[in-house]
Amino acid sequence: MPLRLLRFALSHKHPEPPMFTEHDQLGKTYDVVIIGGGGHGLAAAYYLARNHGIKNVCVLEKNYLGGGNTGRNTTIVRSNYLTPEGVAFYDRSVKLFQDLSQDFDLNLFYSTRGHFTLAHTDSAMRTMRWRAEVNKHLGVESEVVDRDFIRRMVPEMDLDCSGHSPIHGALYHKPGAVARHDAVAWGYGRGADMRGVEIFQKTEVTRIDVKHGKVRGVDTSRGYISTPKVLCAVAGSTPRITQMVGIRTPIVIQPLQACVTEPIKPWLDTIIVSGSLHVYVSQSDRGELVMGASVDPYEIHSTRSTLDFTEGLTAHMLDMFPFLSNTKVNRQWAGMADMTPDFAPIMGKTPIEGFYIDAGWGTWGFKATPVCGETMSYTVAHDQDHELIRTFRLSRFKELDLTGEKGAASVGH
Amino acid sequence: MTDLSNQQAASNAALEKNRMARQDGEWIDRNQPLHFVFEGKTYSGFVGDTISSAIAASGNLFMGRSFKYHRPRGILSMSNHDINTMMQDDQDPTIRADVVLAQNGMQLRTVNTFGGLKSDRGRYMNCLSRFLPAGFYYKTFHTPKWLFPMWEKMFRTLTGLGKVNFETPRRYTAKRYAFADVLVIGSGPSGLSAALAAAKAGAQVVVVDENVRPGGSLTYDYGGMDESPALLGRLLSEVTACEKIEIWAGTLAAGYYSDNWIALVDDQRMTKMRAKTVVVASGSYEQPCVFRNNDLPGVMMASAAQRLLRRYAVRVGRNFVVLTSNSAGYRAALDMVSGGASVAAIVDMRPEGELSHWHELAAGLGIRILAGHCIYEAIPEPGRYGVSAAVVKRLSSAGEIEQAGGVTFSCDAILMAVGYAPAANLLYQAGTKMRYSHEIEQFVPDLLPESIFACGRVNGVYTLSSRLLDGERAGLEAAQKAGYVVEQKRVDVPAEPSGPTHPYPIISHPKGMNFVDFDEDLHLRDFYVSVQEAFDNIELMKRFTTVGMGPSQGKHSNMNAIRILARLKGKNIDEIGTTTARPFFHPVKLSHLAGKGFTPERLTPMHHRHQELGAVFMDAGNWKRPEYYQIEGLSRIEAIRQEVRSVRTNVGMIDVGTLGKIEIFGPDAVLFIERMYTGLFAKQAVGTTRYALGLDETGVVIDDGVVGRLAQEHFFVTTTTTGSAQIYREMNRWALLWKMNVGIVNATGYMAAMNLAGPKSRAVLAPHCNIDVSDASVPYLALRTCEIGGVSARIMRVGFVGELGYEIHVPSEKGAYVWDLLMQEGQKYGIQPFGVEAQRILRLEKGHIIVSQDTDGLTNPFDAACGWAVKMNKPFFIGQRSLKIAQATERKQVLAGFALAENYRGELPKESHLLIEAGDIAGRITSITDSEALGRVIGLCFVRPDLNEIGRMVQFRLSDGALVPAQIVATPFYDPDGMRQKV
Amino acid sequence: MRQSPIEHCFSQLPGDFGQVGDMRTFLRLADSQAESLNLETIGLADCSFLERTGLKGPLAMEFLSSLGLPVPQRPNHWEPLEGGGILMRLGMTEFFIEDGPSGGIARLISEKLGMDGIEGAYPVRRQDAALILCGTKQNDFLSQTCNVNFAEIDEKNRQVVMTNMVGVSVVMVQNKINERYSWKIWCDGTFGHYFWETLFGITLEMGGGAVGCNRLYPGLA
Amino acid sequence: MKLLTCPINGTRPLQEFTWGGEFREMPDPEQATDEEWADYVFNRSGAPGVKKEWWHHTASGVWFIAERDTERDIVLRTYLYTGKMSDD
Repeated sequence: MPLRLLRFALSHKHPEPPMFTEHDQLGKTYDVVIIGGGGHGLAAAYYLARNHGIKNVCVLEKNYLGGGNTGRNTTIVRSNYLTPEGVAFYDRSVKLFQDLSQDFDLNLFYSTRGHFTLAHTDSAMRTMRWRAEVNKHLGVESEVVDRDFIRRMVPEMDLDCSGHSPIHGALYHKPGAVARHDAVAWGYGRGADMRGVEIFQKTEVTRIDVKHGKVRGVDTSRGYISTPKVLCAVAGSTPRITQMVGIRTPIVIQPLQACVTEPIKPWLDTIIVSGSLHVYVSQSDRGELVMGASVDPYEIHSTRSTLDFTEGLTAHMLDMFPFLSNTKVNRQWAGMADMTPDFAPIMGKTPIEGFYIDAGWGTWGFKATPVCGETMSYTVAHDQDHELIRTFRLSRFKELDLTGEKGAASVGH
Repeated sequence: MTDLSNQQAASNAALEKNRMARQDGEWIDRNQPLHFVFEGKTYSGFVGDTISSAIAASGNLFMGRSFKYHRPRGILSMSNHDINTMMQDDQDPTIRADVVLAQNGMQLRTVNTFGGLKSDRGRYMNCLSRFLPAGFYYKTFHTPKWLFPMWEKMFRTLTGLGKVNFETPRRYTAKRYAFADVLVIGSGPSGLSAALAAAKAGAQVVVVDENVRPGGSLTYDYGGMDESPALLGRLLSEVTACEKIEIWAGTLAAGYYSDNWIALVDDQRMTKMRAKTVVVASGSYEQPCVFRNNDLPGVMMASAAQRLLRRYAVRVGRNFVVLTSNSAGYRAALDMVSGGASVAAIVDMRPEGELSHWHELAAGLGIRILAGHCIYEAIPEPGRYGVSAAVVKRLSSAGEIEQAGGVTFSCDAILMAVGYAPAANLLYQAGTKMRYSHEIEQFVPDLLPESIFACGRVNGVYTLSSRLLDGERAGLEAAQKAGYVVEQKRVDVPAEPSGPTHPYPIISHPKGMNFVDFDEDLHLRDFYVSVQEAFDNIELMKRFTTVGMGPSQGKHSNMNAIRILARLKGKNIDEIGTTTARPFFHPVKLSHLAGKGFTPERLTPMHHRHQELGAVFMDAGNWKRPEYYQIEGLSRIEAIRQEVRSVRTNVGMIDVGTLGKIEIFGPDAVLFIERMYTGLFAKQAVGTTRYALGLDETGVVIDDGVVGRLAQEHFFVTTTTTGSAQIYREMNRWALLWKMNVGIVNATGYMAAMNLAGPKSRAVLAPHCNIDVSDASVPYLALRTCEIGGVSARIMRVGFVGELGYEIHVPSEKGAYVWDLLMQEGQKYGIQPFGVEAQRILRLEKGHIIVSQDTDGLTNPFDAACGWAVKMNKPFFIGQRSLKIAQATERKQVLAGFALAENYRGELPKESHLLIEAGDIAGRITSITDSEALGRVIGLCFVRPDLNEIGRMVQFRLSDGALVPAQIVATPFYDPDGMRQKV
Repeated sequence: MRQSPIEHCFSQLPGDFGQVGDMRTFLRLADSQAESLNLETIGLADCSFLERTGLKGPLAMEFLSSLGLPVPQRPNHWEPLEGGGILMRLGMTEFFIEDGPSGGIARLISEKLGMDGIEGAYPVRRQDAALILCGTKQNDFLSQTCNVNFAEIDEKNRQVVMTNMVGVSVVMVQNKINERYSWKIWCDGTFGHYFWETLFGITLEMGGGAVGCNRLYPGLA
Repeated sequence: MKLLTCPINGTRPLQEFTWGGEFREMPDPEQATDEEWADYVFNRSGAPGVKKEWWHHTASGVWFIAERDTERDIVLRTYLYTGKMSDD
């Protein structure tokens, strides 16, 4: 029995302090205003205070902490991307993640499970090898494995996928992990709060005050704040905010849905992704199978659920795991994914002085939470793009210099 | 089973301790006894029994253990939220015993015990409960870091419910679509009344109910009298007489989706119902009262005991205490008495008690009634498997417990009747705005979407006569909305005098164990912890405590959680709000959602020929293509090499029918093609073909093929196999946008195609073709229409594989005929069919790219060394303007040919192996093959432009890290001047 | 020498093939009682042997009128042709013609249009798999395979439905064939194998099965 | 939105359609600056609101325009594309 629990139990009154302070009033002026109280916004606040000593910061959250995509994703953390820039960026994130529970003194249930990306065609195998080779080059553990390896690791899976699209092999990424998504936001929130950052929930930004190309402040549902710097970290709401400052981006919002089964005794200890079958699945410590697919095929700014999604997903799940026929789907939900044309984020400075963007997180935002906080806080503090994010700059589109993550898109997705 | 023993079994089952004599309206068939095993013990019941009712009939109420503390648990609702009595068998890991029908021969176990129900080793968790408050796991187990995996392993042993059996077979179900004018969800009094009203107005109505029989509360809430069954009988006979109404019992409305799509799930399958309008008459869930030990087996909702009594003739106790705040509690007490039990007390939490005639009826039976009291705690029987008494204390006028005094009533069951929460999940999913009504202490619909209607309890209407009226009103409105003319008869539904629901049925106790959420084992203190730690809005509280996240999705816990939070924050309930209700209403099997899982597959007309020839197939998009043809005694690679050899030396034939084939007609055809592709076509002569490279608007290569000109205003275009559908679709859009006078015909499925290639191909073709196929008559890159064996055909002299060859297109229905003809003729020359793999080698030897293998999602034509195919000085083509921008920037990589040393005998590098220069990534292999024709390993690679010099030495790195030297060489590798194809 | 796109689907079925026109066609099940039952409950037949063609273009309608053919005035409707054929209008400017067993109109149109078409009317050389669905359980069958509310389609209205069935794009019309209301369903022949196998499997589950063409077009061969 | 009304084929479930993205007017490639061109190629009106967008009915090959509120996910009207989009 860990000591912490003992202390908790034996104390007469519950000793835990509140995770976050509730502030009654908005301040009049802050050095930095962060829009969005999800993982990214809170992480940026945390690192601004911790790494850069900038503490006169507020985080404005329209709804509640971690209530957007932070609390809706399927919690996968990995760094087996395709481009050197992407791999380096996400690898930094994985490294930060690995120590985060200790940093926060909060158990994030960061659980290294191993991550399989299945290849059902030879062209997918080529992509997997490409990723593996780039990953290895950069010191990230990834390898192409054959059917026998997969069979040993996941003996339950039907490698022929009911005959529809037999698995040729997979990219195996040993550091692939899952973590408690809510706790990541709470940990960053608590850490930021402890360092003086003010967090306001149920506070919506209604206008951004820009004059002569410079940010001067923001109007909110609770009044005006003057500030020279605004960081926009709002994922699915990005186009609403960028519209306020007149910046056009390629971001299109498409829902990403997910669902869970009723809890069953844990048997699946790894993370399985199949691009061809549009399935990703892991099993939580509660025993729920957490499943997702690809984004919905059209733009929509809401988090409605569709039946098409569960029908398609379950059919493919049963192709892989026929024995789940009698297992039951308990709940489905959706998040709004901010998709970009090259499957990479848009980060850094913008044409508006003092307006910084952390967006284009599509379906891969959760895993980048720590590194986004770190690099965006640097970018805001120094008014200079952090070197890890230069490849993700907004101007890459007008320069026709898209990121190479799109490279894999033409093959086997 | 013989009749005699059947009778005996029936009488045995009837003799169960808590089974009563046959009664009207019961749902069991006493002529059909059954037996099943639960936790090693055999139970008897009847067809129609649920698992829980049959077990309860034996007198056993202890049926499971809780999720976290492994406390003994029993029946709670009998209405599909009894997660604590969830069971498993070897096929189904999560069986809800309260509603799943018992079947003869079932072998059931609990889901959450270690070593059986009674001797569960997990029961010691109960002693640790004070160490395990809400969110405890966030605060520990993470230091030291290296120990966490061990802790996690332990959690993963403890958690989860049933165990899935990996031998469970895949079940394919026959999903279907259905349509209705009005879908009524719920067949209680308001639902049936709505259905009748809508049908009378002319609408086609489907009524669904998750219970196996219709009737809702009329099937169990008798109040000791027979009005309910009589009313139900009347309603059902009217419904049966009405041919516009179908009742689908045993059918769950599992989820609402936009445009009135409702997932209806029954035992066999899912029906996707599209209704013009929906009447939600889904009723309500009875809610528990939170008091210490409210989770003991024997403490249950009053409605659960009534269901057991009326539907299954099971009396769950002999001596009841009824805790209530409404008349339903009195009715339940009367029902128990009419079932032969005694009621020790009715504990009424309202200061004034019950003011209606139900009070007189109960008092008249001599039942002790304590108004202004509550149950402070339930006392377990020795062994804790049941209840032995209820400790009752007085409530002050402010609703506080008066600690002094109190009465203890011994009893073997406690019924809770303290109110309801609306079963509004589907209303929420449909986008209904709900508001909290302080009059009836319940959320009620405030603003309904325009084709959704609500009636009955879910609408806050509880008085039986009003429910009928409310149903009629909703039914008429729904029919009208669905387009039926309704005579303007306004139905007035009287306002409810007061609601049955207690505003705060929560009794604190210093020793806790007063459960709010039975799925998740959350007691009152957990909510205090949550608020203290600032998880003090409903969504954060849900995530921190996990309230409502269990399998029953908060049906019995969300409302109390909201009440607790409101009180702790000093807010009213409207300010707290609710969490989002999402599908599914109850969990749905994967097999039901998946159905048959249709996966369309395309075959070329020659598919069966390939099968006969021993083809091994591969997937290409949704097509099946021969990868190669198996030859006895040869390995895969040997067989492929033989196919290659045959093309290079004799003749081979490949089925290329999967290529996209598009015909473009009309006055603007040539202009259109000029705009679609990068090359020049304006001056293309009739009867010729040209290479076609297609880009997207960003200038990235997306497709290639051949443009053939059949007539001045008639072109024939081929595309890649996987690109064809999209290219055809986009062509149509561009034609619209550009307002072009063209006719675009997708001939992909209409045309079979084969490529006859090799030095002897002409000899094979000539005898069957009605035109001269000599080089003079059909030169390289020519296109001709002709007849082959009497079949009208198009032939193109194209050189993808680098030999004399003819790509032959014929109508699909005649593809196999022409294939046979040429194969037969080819016998004389040793013809071999060849597959995709051989073609890949052949084209690579020629240095031809395959779009998407030798290009990726960012490759423009300059990167792909296809600049020669791009005419930048044309007026316009898709991607041109972007290429102009790209042209100004530095190339990051270009495609180049490479070759390994002729004597290289080491491990062959693979596609995607990296090109390493001075320790950096400087490219990668896109295609590679060990070419027999060239006697060395050749391939294409992306390479950094500064390394792209003919003759330059580079290095590829194998997976194991070894470096393989290679040289950048010119392409084509084979027959660089193309002499072999121009003969 | 024409081959039905789904000829191979019948190779395991006991019954007779025969030459109809120039296509080998499945004529009858060996078990004629079973075939009758299929016909009554839920039956599926291959009638790909019928001659068919199509055309599209801004002047396609004029062209058909000039041949004296009855041209549907509304998009997605059809008109009967002499000899049991059918002329369908697909959308605004595309037409699909299928002859009855004794037609000749499809061939005539093909010949008139030639390979390259004429001004404003271009040939669409259709090579569909053509199926007939019959029996009393048609609606049940359709509800399992297709998401269109067929109750809203009046058979007298001569509507053409273009939709998706078990994942495949189809053209459908309801028509009286040999005195019984049946659905004719066309799909791209390259999907034919999958399409037939999937639908056939469902007819089996529903207590029906294959029907030979002879039952629908008596006296074929 | 689960149903969409094709101007030719009538109201059908969404699975029968393919989304073709926002309707965009191509600027004159000769006149447009690099930046204007890149804006056309990549940028979208991403904020919620009523948008004109392309939809394609797979079974019949019909392209049409839908005006859709992307926040409420409600289609206001659908029609065939006939040319000028900017003045209606």
